[in-house]
Amino acid sequence: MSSVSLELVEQSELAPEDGFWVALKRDLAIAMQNKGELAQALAFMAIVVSLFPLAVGPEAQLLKRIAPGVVWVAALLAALLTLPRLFASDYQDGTLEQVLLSPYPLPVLCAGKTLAHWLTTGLPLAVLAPLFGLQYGLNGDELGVLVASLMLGTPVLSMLGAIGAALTLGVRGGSILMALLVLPLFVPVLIFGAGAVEQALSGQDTTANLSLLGAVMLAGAVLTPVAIAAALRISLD
Amino acid sequence: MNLYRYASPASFYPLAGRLWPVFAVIAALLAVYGLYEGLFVAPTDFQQGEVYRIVFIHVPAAWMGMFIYLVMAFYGVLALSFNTRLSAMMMRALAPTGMLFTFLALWTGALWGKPTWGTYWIWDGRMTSTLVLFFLYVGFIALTESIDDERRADRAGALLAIVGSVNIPIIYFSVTWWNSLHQGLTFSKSGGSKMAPDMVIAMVAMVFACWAYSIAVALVRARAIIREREPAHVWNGEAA
Amino acid sequence: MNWAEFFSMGGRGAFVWGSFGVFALGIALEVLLLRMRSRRSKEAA
Amino acid sequence: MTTAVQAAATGPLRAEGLQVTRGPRQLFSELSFGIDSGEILVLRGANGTGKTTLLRVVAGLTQPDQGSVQWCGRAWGAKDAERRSVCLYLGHAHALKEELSALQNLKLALALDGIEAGTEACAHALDACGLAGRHAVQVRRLSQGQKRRVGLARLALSEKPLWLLDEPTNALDAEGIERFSALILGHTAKGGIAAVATHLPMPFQSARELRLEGSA
Repeated sequence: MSSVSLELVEQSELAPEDGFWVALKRDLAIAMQNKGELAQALAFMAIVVSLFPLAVGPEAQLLKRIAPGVVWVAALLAALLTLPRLFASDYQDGTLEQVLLSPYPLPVLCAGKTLAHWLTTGLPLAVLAPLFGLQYGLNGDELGVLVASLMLGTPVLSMLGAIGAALTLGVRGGSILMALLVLPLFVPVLIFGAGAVEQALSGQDTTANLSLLGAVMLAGAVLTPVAIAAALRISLD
Repeated sequence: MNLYRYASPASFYPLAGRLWPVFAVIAALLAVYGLYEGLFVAPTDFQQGEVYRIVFIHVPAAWMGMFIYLVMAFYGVLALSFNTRLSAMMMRALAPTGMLFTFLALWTGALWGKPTWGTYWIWDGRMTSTLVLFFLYVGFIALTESIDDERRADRAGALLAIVGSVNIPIIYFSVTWWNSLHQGLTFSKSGGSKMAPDMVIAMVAMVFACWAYSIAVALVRARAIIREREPAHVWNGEAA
Repeated sequence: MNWAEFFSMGGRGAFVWGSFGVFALGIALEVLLLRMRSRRSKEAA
Repeated sequence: MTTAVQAAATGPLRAEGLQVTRGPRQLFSELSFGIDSGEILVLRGANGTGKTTLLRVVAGLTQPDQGSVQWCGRAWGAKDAERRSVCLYLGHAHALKEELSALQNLKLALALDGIEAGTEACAHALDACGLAGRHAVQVRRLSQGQKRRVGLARLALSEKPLWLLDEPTNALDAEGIERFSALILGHTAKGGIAAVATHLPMPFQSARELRLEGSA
């Protein structure tokens, strides 16, 4: 059997975790090119949060009570809106296939892409949340718990959302369908996240909720990349 | 290298054809017996009077809704790991029935809640989890119906069912945790211990009636799926 | 066996029969839709 | 059904009994072929006869219903890492990010392949493919032909032995096709293998053909 004279490329044994940084840098470089989308997610959240006082009235006591729920649901919807950006443009221009064909393990690449998505959506939302909190009369440490809960919770929105985004690639009516798939999965994050802030309002200890949120995030960080990779392989079959 | 050679649609089709009437008859008999026990024989509840009899369809429906979703996830694992078409067809055959039972659990729960606790909708752990489970079903059916390519639809549905089933315990825990934070009032609907023997008999009969019914419907729907997907010679052999 | 009393279900008849009725309706609807789907899939071949 | 070319060559790449169905249609079944090292196999056939699907099956993107793809005698599994370090698949789409420059795209593509290509190496490759002076411009402003040439630059820098190319020459002008021909012949001269799906005439002669009729 004639052997391949071009000896099989012994790629310097590829360190799988390098794939994480390759995917992360790639997506951040792409995201830097369209900062507009980043600002849109923040603007969307600001608008949604500002709508509620118009709907329920400016009465301070009431606004403070509903603040956790409003800010958290707005963050959820903002994250949902940015999820298509994870794979849709790569799917259209054919680069997603190249990601699937990379020698790096696909789950590691998916983890990198998901982190890049969180850095450009979830993180800014969490960092700017105090602005929205002030609108609702939250004070110092309550805002601290709000930011902490969003920092722990929004990564899970990106992870679970990535599974939905991957499953609905190229499907007609994809974005509504994706929301239908992932919103039920967001319920625990919403409960623990908004619950933590609510406990802060009533002066109760918030470590239980925040630690549960952290546990869900860690579980997600370990399990979702495999599911995202499987979903991508199914969609691009 | 199909491990499940005998579980090919061609050999499953006639088998299902013979089996489903058996389960249908079992379901009908058990249902009649269960309803008779539940509506006529079981004593009146000293607290809730007659309206508690709704439990004989509410609890089986809720259990079936949950159980069928887990069976779908099980078939999903088979479909993805062994690439067998039949397990994907069974998974999709079960989904509508599971959704129906989950809806009926919500409906009967609401009609039971009104006279007993004064409101149609009770934000307690079980009912809220059942509502989220209903959305999981809607998501599954919406996803599998909107993907044209059958194979991708099956495998996408399988993955969603698996991810969903992993999340069910987390959702159930978080909702009951949330409920305990807010009202601290948990309703124990079917307090097993204080149920009179006749009540238990009625409940068990209705649960098995729902099982038999689900199996019969799933077999018939699986046969319909096979007819829709497989070329005619696969299923046209036996007398229609 | 007093049927009138039975159907009133201690005054809660609306709720009890509302539940059992919709349950039966749901099952009947599913069986009906399934028969239609079976017939359609047989003819379409 | 389809021509089953029992290729005598026992080269490193062998496909055995491949079958793919798309919905009711069976694209091909019992399809076997082999490509010898240093050889190019051209896949011909009308649109929709499964040329692209066959390339995707070899690359591992699409799972066949039946059959296997073997490399050096060992059958590739569904998620085989070796397959992804051996195959270079370029599909219809340009696989370029419109908002990035040609240089950035080339670097990202090679990084995904695990190749740390320096800027000058990439710049040199782009020049060699006739993109001198267009390195830093956003790909969105390049012409179709120029976008295809960025793909050629990727071929030039790739070290993968198995090329799977889908319509590599469309949108290329005569000069571009000339560069492509030089690249692919250089690849096979080093013992590399290529499978090219196209219905355009190919600028090289020494290639075997596999014609896909497609089902009735």
